[in-house]
Amino acid sequence: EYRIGITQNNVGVDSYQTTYERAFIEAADANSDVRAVVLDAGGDVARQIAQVDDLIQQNVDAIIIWPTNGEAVIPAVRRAQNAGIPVVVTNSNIAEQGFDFIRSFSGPDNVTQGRRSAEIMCDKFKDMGIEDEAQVVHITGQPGYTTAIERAGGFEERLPEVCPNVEVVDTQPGDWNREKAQQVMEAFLTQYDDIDGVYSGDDNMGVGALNAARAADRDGIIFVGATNFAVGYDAMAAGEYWGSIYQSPVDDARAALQTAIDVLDGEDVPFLNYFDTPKITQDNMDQFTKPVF
Amino acid sequence: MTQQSPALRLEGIVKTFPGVRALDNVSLDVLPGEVHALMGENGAGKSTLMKVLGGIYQPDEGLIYVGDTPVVMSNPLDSKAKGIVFIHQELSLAEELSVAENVYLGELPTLSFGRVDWKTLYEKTDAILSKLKVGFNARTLVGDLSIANQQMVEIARALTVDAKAVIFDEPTASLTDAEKLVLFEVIADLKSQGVGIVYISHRMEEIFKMTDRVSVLRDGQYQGSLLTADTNEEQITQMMIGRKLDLSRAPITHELGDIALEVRNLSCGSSYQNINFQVRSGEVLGFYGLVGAGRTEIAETLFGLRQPSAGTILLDGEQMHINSPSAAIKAGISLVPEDRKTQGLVLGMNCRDNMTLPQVDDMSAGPFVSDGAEVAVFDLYRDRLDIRTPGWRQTVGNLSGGNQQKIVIGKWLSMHPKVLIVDEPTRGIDVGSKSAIHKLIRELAASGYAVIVISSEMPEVLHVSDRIVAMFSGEIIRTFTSEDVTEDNLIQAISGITPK
Amino acid sequence: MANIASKQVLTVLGKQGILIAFVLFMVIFSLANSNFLSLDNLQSVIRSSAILGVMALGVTFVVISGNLDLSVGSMMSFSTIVVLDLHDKLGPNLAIPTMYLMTLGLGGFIGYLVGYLRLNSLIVTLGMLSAIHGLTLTYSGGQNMDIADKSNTWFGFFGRGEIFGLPVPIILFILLAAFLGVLLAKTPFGRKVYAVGGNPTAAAFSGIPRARTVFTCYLISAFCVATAGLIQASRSMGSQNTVGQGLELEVLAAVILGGASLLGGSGTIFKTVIGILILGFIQNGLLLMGWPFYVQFVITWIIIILAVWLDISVKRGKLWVSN
Amino acid sequence: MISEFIKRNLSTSAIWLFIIFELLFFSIAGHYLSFSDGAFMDLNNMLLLLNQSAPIGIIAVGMTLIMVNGNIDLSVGAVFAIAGIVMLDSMTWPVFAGLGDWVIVVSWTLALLAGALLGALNGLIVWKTGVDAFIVTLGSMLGYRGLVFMFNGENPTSHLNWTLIDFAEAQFLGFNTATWFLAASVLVIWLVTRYTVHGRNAYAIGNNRNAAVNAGIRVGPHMVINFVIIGFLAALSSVVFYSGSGSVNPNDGQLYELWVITAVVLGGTKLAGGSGSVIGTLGGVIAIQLLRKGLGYIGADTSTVNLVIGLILIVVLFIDRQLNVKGAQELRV
Ligand SMILES: Nc1ncnc2c1ncn2[C@@H]1O[C@H](COP(=O)(O)OP(=O)(O)OP(=O)(O)O)[C@@H](O)[C@H]1O
Ligand SMILES: Nc1ncnc2c1ncn2[C@@H]1O[C@H](COP(=O)(O)OP(=O)(O)OP(=O)(O)O)[C@@H](O)[C@H]1O
Ligand SMILES: [Mg+2]
Ligand SMILES: [Mg+2]
Repeated sequence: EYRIGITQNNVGVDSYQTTYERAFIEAADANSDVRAVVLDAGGDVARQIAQVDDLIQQNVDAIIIWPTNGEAVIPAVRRAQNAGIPVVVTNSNIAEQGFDFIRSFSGPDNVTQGRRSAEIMCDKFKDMGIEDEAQVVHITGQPGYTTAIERAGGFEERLPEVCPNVEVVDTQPGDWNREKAQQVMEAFLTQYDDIDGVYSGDDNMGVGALNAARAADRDGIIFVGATNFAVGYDAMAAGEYWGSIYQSPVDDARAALQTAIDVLDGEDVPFLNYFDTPKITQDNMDQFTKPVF
Repeated sequence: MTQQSPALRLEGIVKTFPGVRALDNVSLDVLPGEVHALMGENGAGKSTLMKVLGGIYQPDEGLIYVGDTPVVMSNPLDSKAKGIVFIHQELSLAEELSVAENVYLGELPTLSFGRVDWKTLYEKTDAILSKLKVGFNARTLVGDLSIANQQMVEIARALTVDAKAVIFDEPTASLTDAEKLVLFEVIADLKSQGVGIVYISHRMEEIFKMTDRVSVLRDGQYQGSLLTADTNEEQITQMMIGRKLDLSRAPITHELGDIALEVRNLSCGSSYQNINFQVRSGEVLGFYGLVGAGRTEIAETLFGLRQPSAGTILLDGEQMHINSPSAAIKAGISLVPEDRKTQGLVLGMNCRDNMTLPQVDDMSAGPFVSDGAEVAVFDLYRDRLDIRTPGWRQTVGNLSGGNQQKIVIGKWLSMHPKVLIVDEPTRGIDVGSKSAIHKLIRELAASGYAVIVISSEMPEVLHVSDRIVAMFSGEIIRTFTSEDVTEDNLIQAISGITPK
Repeated sequence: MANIASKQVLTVLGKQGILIAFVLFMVIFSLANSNFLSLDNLQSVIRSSAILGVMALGVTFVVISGNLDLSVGSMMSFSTIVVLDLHDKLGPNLAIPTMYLMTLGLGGFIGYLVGYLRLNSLIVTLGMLSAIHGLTLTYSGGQNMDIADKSNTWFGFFGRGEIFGLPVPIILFILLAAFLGVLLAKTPFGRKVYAVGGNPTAAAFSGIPRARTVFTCYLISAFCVATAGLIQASRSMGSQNTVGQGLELEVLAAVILGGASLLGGSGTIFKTVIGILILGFIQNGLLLMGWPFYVQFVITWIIIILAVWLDISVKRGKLWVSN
Repeated sequence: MISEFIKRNLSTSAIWLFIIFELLFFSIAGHYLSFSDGAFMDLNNMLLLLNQSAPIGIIAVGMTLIMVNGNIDLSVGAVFAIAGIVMLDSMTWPVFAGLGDWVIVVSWTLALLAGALLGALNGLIVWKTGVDAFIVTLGSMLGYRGLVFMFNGENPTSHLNWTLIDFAEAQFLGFNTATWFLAASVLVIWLVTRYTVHGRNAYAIGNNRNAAVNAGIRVGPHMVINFVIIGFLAALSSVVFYSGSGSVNPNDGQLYELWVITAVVLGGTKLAGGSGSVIGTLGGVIAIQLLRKGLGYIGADTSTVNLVIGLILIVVLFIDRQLNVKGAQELRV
């Protein structure tokens, strides 16, 4: 029997993390060989480090960590390794200096996600024939979080490669928060008379931006997000939202647990154990079930 | 007294506050070894003048001389450094600190690295305290002391430095007779060392007992100085208020009514035990005793602020359960509390709103407070009690101490209670108003109120009461009638000397 | 005397200091950005300020009564989530009153603790900030809440509707401000709030029920929070569990900016409204100038201190404190 | 003397009772609920507890002094972040390239200096403008956070120096580095509050500011000193913590001010000022950390943790109130 401890980033802050936690507990309960200690750092690095130390102290068999900060947890992860406890990172990777101390990363490839979002947007602009003059605004996730940084980085890097004439006119954080994103978008709309596309770090913020545009009667804006939420899926079905990246927290959680079990079983686990996060747009959405969160 | 140069001289001091000319060209001098009384009605400007001396206020015009040199008192420390010690009218203590720390506040003796020299501190303080004959030591927390003892701590501060002049601003307002005697010894001692003393008080007997010279202020203006030996109460009073004062006691011309309030076997923890008394409507019942005797606690119990542990309270013969002030008010009891600043007033509010606070619910026109009704009440009691304020909009915290007290009295009189309890009603009140308040108390009784007067001033209780309850250590020792009471047997009763 | 003239200028400045500061910002921002004074933008600022503003009205009562309320942010999340959830289960007619009752229940609980049990309000409301967040998560299971059919309900009226061209949130804000402003300034209850905040002991000695007054202030605060939650929910028709997170400090900043003293006993509804508008316009103005959000932090800092400083230095008649 | 010490510091608040209760509760509940092999009251676990209490604890010690003085500091979380950035970033500055690992000393000094300066700025504003500390620091909580973001946008500032991390993880006499710093802070500030003129004057000012002014105490400089001290301690907490983690998120330290204040108040310090002790504060810090740790230990989920922590705060406050009621005959105001 394996005792596996997990310390998550900030459960309850959005549906993704909540669904992840629930899926993780379900998966652990379903597996009679596993007992899980489930902790949540509430977004606070210090608390997460304390939790890793607690897990080491409790002498669990493996630790799964969803880092609040990809660098700050490295020393704690090293302590786990020194104590002989294998560490698996989930969802959002730690920085490279820490790679020596973990067994595997299991999660989405956020840089690729950002790049894919750029491609979705560019393709749509090309369809519309505005790829040479389109202006885009960018709403990022919570400042400082690896996922936000990686997605933003991927997007901003890829967009000029595929659509060199599209201009990103402004970037503001929406903190993964729908209401905040709505406010940011309201200001964008006042400030810029011509906005052709909006890229949001996730659909939750994307829908907030959509609400703002709708309230201001600004049609024809192409909304692209990431982490397809149920609201985003619905908006897509309604033809108001163009595309996103399909990423299932259930897959994410299961993959993390499985990776940990595989490591404990001594199996050969790829170091970067990405699960697939495909593009989803109005064109192909019927191939995907509606997200549960 | 030989002719010497003054220890302290004020020349042409002017100080204005918004709407008030508190000091209008005041000049004054204090000789070394002299006790100089400063008198005047409430709001005459006495405290303000002293605060100018103490560096708390800067004068708008005028000069201060210490010895022969003109000086500027830019702050309290500055003033202290120039040899002026200031005992404030309102207590100015840090309650969570020890007595010693308070006595040497701002001047703690130090060792290296800014450490406090506790040993010296306690030794020096205990030396001072033993001079004052108080029942507590240097390590006692000030917060654990009674108001009177806290006042003694203030007084102890006067003895910490070699002062050229010491200002006492109503030091006896909350002292009992025994403590007053100690204070007078202290003052005599200072005097013999050649210190000039400014002594502010509203109590005539102290003025004549203690002081060498009297200066009078009226409405911020200097009225002149007289040698105490050459003057009398009447003359001073006339200078203060500009007219003659009738100090005779209103005789009992009215019949006493039924028993309005009766207390049976009332006890409250360790504060007081087994208290029995009755007050008839039309009667003034005085409560006299040493500080800590438990009089205030009885008043607070009657007003619903304390839960008695046993006993019954009857109003008009009916047993009452008074468990909150609003219940007491409903039942017709009013309490003028002992400490106006913390218990009586919302200092940041204006005069009118303070006065009508307990009846604000009844002052409404529809859902709103009626401005007119409130102003009417305020005007009525301002005139009746002669409250000096630029107008009802003035913030109460800006009034002089005595006028603040009058606002509190007005607040409770305007409730037209059946039973009026006044706890130290004239603390800090000038002679004119004091006699007005005493008259008022008599009149209220005559018009059918039952009045309980708690006071630590013997002349006051003797003057206003029909009967006097003497308390000692939480118990009633004896109840005197105005016929059988004398100063001597009253003092004996409250010091626990006479057996029951 | 020149001295007196300058004193008078200072007095006028002090009485209207906050207002003058407000006008100054408006001028600067409108010079800097031509869109700033557009009707659309003004409406959008007031509309987004409305939610914060409605909460600030209630908090003003609590602050004047001498207490703090740090739980309004997480309580607002609670109201929003609850009304959204109940909307689909009970329909809007029942959902709205039920949500109000539940929120008032929370406010009543806090009011009981602070008023009747006399526990320290800072810690109680801090505790409730955390506890209500937990409650919300339990209630929603941590999931976002969305109204399933957004187009077939009149629920959007409170957040998106308009009456005579005026957005409903603005109307609600104005109505509530007027009502509470009168309640505070003109009624016996208002007087008691000031008395209890100014000197609780003296208030008790005057027969004023401190506990009940404080309790009522928290109920008022909860009512305002529920209204804010309603506007929020109606506006977005869907929400996260953390929608109100962090708003407590913004609300407090606005109330303070309006000149209410944290010691209790002073402040007015009108000034709080000005405080809210200043914050709203600063945020919006800087956003329009394209400055990153964190510059706004720094500027808010400077403005809060300058505004309060101006206010009190006029009251004491000089700029600097010496000792 | 000893009994006086106990009376002053221990019996004044419910916090020590509560800590004992927590220990018993989690030990027993953990026996049935926990998946752990180790006992909760294991010595190593308790040592770890102290270590984990350090970040909040060191700041709370400073906050005690500030609150005794009658002020409050809401900007400590932001100062915490700034000091971390100064320390980690300055280690990479080319000027210090030749220093080898000695750069650690320089960086620590710079970070502590930065903290003290930010504290001084708060203190000077509070003093000179006379604006209430709550308002001043509510403002600088925002302003300083803005500075954090200005430094590196929204990106974390990171630098891993293994010598530094080894130092942070080191143990001496069984205690971790962070624990030692916590203990030292408690001791020093305790001495300051009990035995120095500055400390006693801080109490006097918090107790009755008017009295202090009337006695000629210069209130302003004392306040500034205390703000410098808390700035310094917030920075100290930061350097100790980031030495062991190596990366600052621009959002780090948010809400610390509230947890710190909670710990201080639970430890018996009056919000109104004038009374309190760092020993009580230490109790408050430990109680909160113990609660978090214990709830994790018995497997409570996120919503429960939030709910319970919030309610427990209130319960402790309630018990504390009950213990301090003088009896039914107390004046009812
Ligand atoms: N800070 C202030 N602001 C405005 N007015 C003030 C202030 N301090 C005192 N005054 C006014 O100045 C006048 C003189 O007050 P002061 O306290 O000196 O009187 P006093 O002679 O000491 O009276 P009492 O015997 O009642 O203590 C009063 O009218 C008072 O209202
Ligand atoms: N020397 C003392 N040391 C400690 N506590 C005291 C002392 N004297 C009185 N107290 C307390 O102070 C409280 C108030 O007593 P207080 O002096 O008001 O009684 P009192 O009989 O009303 O006297 P007075 O009205 O003249 O002040 C009481 O609870 C008493 O226990
Ligand atoms: Mg006076
Ligand atoms: Mg008394």
